Amino acid sequence: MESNHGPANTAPDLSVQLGPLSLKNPVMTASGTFGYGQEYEGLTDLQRLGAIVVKGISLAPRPGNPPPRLVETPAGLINAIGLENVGVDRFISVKMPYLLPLGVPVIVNIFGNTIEEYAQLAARLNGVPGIAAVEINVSCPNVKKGGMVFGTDPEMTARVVEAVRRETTLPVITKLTPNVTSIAEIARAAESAGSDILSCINTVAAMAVDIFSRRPRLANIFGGLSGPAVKPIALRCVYEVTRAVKCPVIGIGGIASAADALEFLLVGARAVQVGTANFVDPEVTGQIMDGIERFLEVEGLSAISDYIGTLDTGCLFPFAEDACATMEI
Amino acid sequence: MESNHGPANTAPDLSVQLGPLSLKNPVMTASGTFGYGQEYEGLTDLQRLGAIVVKGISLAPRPGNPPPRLVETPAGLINAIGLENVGVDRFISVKMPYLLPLGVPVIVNIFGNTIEEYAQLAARLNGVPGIAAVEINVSCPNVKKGGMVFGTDPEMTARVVEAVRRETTLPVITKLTPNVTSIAEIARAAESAGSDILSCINTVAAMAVDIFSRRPRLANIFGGLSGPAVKPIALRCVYEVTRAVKCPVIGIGGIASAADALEFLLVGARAVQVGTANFVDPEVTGQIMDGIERFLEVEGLSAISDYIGTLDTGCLFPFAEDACATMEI
Amino acid sequence: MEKVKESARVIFHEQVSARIFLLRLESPRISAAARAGQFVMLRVRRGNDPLLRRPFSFYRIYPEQGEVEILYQLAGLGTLVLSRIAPGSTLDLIGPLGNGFHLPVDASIPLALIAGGIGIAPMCELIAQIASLPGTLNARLFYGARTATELLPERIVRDFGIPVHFATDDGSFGYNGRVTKLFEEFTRDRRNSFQPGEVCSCGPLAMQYHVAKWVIAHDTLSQLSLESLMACGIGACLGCALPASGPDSEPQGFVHVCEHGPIFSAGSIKWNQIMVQQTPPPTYLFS
Amino acid sequence: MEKVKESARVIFHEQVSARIFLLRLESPRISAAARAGQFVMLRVRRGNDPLLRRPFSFYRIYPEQGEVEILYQLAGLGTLVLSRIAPGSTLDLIGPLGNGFHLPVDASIPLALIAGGIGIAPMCELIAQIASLPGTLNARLFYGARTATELLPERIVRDFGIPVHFATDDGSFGYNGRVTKLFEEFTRDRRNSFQPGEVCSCGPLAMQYHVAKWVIAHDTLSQLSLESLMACGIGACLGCALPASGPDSEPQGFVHVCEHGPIFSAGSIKWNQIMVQQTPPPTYLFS
Ligand SMILES: Cc1cc2nc3c(=O)[nH]c(=O)nc-3n(C[C@H](O)[C@H](O)[C@H](O)COP(=O)(O)OP(=O)(O)OC[C@H]3O[C@@H](n4cnc5c(N)ncnc54)[C@H](O)[C@@H]3O)c2cc1C
Ligand SMILES: Cc1cc2nc3c(=O)[nH]c(=O)nc-3n(C[C@H](O)[C@H](O)[C@H](O)COP(=O)(O)OP(=O)(O)OC[C@H]3O[C@@H](n4cnc5c(N)ncnc54)[C@H](O)[C@@H]3O)c2cc1C
Ligand SMILES: Cc1cc2nc3c(=O)[nH]c(=O)nc-3n(C[C@H](O)[C@H](O)[C@H](O)COP(=O)(O)O)c2cc1C
Ligand SMILES: Cc1cc2nc3c(=O)[nH]c(=O)nc-3n(C[C@H](O)[C@H](O)[C@H](O)COP(=O)(O)O)c2cc1C
Ligand code: FES
Ligand code: FES
Repeated sequence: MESNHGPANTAPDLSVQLGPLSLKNPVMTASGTFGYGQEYEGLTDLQRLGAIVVKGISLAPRPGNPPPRLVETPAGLINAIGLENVGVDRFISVKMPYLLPLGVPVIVNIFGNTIEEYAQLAARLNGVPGIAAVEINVSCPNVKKGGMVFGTDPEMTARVVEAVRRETTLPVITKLTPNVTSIAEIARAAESAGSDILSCINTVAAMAVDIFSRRPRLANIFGGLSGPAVKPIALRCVYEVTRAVKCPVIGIGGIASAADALEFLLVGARAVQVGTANFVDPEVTGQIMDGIERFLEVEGLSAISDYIGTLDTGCLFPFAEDACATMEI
Repeated sequence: MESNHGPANTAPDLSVQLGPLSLKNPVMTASGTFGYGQEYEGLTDLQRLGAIVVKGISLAPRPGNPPPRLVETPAGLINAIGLENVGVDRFISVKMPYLLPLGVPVIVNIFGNTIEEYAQLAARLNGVPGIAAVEINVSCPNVKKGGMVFGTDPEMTARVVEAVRRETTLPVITKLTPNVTSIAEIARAAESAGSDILSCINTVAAMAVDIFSRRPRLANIFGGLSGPAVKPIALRCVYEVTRAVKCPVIGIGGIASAADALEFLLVGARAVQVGTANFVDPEVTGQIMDGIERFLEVEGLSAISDYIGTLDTGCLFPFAEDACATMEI
Repeated sequence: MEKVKESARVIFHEQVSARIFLLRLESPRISAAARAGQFVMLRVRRGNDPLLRRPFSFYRIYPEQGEVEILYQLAGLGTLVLSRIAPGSTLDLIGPLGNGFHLPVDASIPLALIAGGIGIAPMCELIAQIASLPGTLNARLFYGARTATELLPERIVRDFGIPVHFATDDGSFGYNGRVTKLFEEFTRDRRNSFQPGEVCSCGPLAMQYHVAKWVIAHDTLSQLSLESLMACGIGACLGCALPASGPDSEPQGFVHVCEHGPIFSAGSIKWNQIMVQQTPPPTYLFS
Repeated sequence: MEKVKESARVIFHEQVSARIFLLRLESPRISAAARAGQFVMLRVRRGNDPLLRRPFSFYRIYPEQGEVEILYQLAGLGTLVLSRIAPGSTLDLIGPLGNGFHLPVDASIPLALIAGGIGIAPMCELIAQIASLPGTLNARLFYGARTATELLPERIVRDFGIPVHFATDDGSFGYNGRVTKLFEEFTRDRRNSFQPGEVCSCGPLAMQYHVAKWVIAHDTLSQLSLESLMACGIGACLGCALPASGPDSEPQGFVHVCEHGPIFSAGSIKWNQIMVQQTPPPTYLFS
């Protein structure tokens, strides 16, 4: 179908600015769902991506949880990968050489079990060519605080962010967990501690069991729910966070189409990450970019930035200003 | 298909005991999804139900939120009904006369905006014939605490429960919200305050927007997500709660089949409530009872109580005790 | 009569225009009790995608044959899935639901029927029932859509057996403009000598609003079939509310379309309190 | 070669036994590159129900015709939905994926093929490829299932062109007992003079464990096609892990079935660290 609005021959401007981070378009891949990029070679146009967020990286390699690690649920996926990864050194020596020549901003998702680990990771990644930002995964247990998850406490979140902030000149993204009473409170703590950008959501704490064997379906018992099932939760989180902070926000959770991505942008996210949907269709990110372009053309907008955050929450009574409207009984 | 286990002619025993509350089977309807019972007349066998939990009741009638009040999502439903109800007086005078002759335990879900309102409701319902228990919906804003939701704070939850406990001799159920950092903490607070039973989960805070009109899809902006999409979250909550308290727990969230119900029972819930699935198929509760019966027969169990809470979370390595198992490299 | 759940066999299923389908179902219990203007909640398929049932009016009711017909337009996932159901399959229905139209005592009162888009669906049965009343039929149908391809084929509409006035927003067929405008102009024109004693209408809320204005201004009896998003269709979820002065017994701010409606008099709805309802997304996108 | 995403037309689709279906797909790019033992990730339909793709091995590969065949057994929602796809439709595939079987240099080495249940699927192509190698074919198929109705029809299996030994757990067809037991007894019996130089097997983990024990005890080459739940099939989600001594380059505790497998040597898997895997629910329930 042809577009019939907007100046001919001028594709809409999809570029977005997230504080210190400039992206050619707002569509990235979400950590843990896109490996280190190379896995998708031949299946999707890597170079078109706004950014690639790689699998969460720790100081030392981690084997991850024993299997089973996955459960499919209605419109969702529970995973308990256990943050298996090659460790920061092999990431830099083995994975970055593939990513660097692509010319796509690489965002490195990092995690640790102590504040020091986060800090050392940030220091190690600082200055590595091709890395555009670090994304702090705070959904990890703090071994020094009885395994309490960093991101469920504003104070601990702030301490992690500060530690990373001190060690890097790269833009710092803090990735928030939805498993909290007030995500706005954690968001404010992360922003105050120096996070340039916030991203949300990580997966929702979940579980599945097998009624026949009477056992959990995941060796780890608990896992994180992702996919279309969580989109309404993610959208609510992004709404709350964008209204709680001034810094830019990246929307994540259940995005599988241009319409989904546009919902997050409408609510106020400046960019989005696509996770589980990559498994379903590796070409989904390209389709989302195409769809956003088409949407802007049809809506007569020349830039995605004109659409971001334009949600109208004022009350709208279409039939109120009229003669008939006075006929209340 | 015929069952081929268990003593012939003896149907399995589905009765369950939840502290002071005895039910002939563990399958109830969830508040707000079954009206006041009569709406389902002719569509399902009301008298078979373990209990009917009626729409949330307040002291005065409430008109509810302006529409739109519903959004369908992938495997889910967001509602923002705004607790529209006829008020406790008309409930007793108009709705109970229909429910009483059914002979099914009626559980009255109650809510208020102050602790006093909860207390008055409990007092008003105490002694009304046919009422088997009250279920406290703590997912309501406390107008005296700046609209903070009672159920997100252990202290406020405890105060509501105590107030209700003081005013009634009926079994008290506290219905927990999943929108908290630690549902176990709230559960312990409710139990300590005198709740006989806990039920969880209420809906998950969610949102939906329309990218074309650029407006929220719900007049209330926010709503609560229910249906199969939330089942993995609900199951995790029930797991946490059953391990945090001693009192019996009712599982709620996304139950749409006997297998779903059995998952909650396996994890440790002593009974379940079925919500959104009633809309999809009004006969679902009967199908769940049939399915549970069949399951028990095939598994060779004579009573559902023998299955409840039998989840085995110990590690199980099927190939570990064997010669081959030593061949690790 | 009581609502029932019934498993209905698809007798035939045909595409009557680009986006409109006609579905005939064997449904003895529901057809025996159904009235014009009532509806069914139909489950388009098992599973979670989509999760909820969808409401559809009766296009025709054949109590003797134990059959009903539904006329529907592709709107989204539910109707798309429905459109692929083959004859011989069964579909799960709950019905008949809602209040339905009240028939006039006599066919000869001047009756205006106004339909917008797929709002034509309940009109056919209504016309058939009125035609069988005593008196000479004096009804006119005003039928509009956005564009010609969204109208039912003319031959089908002519078969309804009453005079039909077509309108399209883009002028591609019949009157060029809104159907309510056509209706206003037609009744205003003395030469047509058509002063409706009652108006029955079905269509999008924006259309119904103009119908309501007209009938209130002209102090005319009205039966408006209104839409709302529905989860249960049976009064249990309270999701399908519209601001209104309720029936006397329910002195609340809202009526429930599935239970108190879908047919309402224009004056019972508080139009000024209606908030924006979702409209189907433009069809050009994300197909 | 590189994996690709391809939209494949269904050429034919037939039910070959109570729960087993044969699906032939036009898939020129994938068939051109596919090897025996590799698999595709197939999307059974658009939408969220089910959400994920499903892995299926190649039953036959016809590179000249640009076609592949998949043999699958009804297990749950995904395969049920798949079983209703009509010829002429298209299905979305990603493949070829995984490592595939390594062919022996010569057809004449004594080769034991062991298949449990739908684990028969990749065997047919493997046999066909081995048959075309130099040397006289000296392979035997040991093929078991829970019960006779879960076996492929005998005429199809006989067409594979090698001696076949059937086993069923309930004795309803062939040997009465586990296929691995049949295999052990057969090889132990000197009169059969069959000492496999290599074992290739595909089936449930519990069967594979017994195969692994045998080949390790007998110091025999082995290629086991293993299963795991998969979300991506391409090494991106890390969901399909099995405890193992990884390839040298990945000194970790787990291998990924989709990437490093699905074919593994028995000795590379740490069997004692495998935790209970889900098995399909009994079919008698909740149909
Ligand atoms: C009492 C009643 C009778 C109806 N009778 C008919 C009929 O006879 N024939 C017919 O074609 N349609 C009828 N409808 C409308 C029909 O129910 C919707 O078109 C259908 O539910 C859309 O389902 P979907 O899954 O295809 O679209 P969805 O994907 O659910 O929705 C597509 C778009 O349509 C909008 N929409 C969905 N449901 C409704 C609704 N109930 N009212 C208004 N907009 C809606 C959504 O907001 C969305 O933008 C009736 C509705 C009601 C309430
Ligand atoms: C590399 C590989 C190749 C395969 N090749 C074939 C083939 O050629 N033919 C064939 O019929 N099947 C094959 N399978 C298995 C097939 O993928 C599953 O049967 C299918 O995914 C089940 O989907 P479903 O939606 O029907 O069942 P679901 O509803 O997803 O599952 C039903 C039951 O099966 C179990 N299950 C689901 N997926 C798997 C799995 N991957 N392994 C073990 N158990 C599982 C579930 O735990 C559940 O209990 C293969 C699997 C792998 C990993
Ligand atoms: C298999 C899998 C692995 C993941 N691994 C990580 C990870 O390493 N670090 C992280 O911050 N998030 C991880 N996530 C969370 C995703 O990045 C994303 O926040 C979440 O899945 C929600 O988005 P989605 O619904 O689009 O998948 C993982 C998700 C999945 C499904
Ligand atoms: C339309 C609707 C109305 C509801 N109203 C109430 C209510 O009044 N009080 C309450 O405690 N829970 C209410 N709930 C929550 C349900 O009782 C239940 O906790 C939740 O929907 C999760 O269960 P489900 O997934 O089976 O629907 C409502 C849910 C829905 C969908
Ligand atoms: S649709 Fe549920 S009350 Fe009307
Ligand atoms: S299935 Fe995703 S890594 Fe193997």
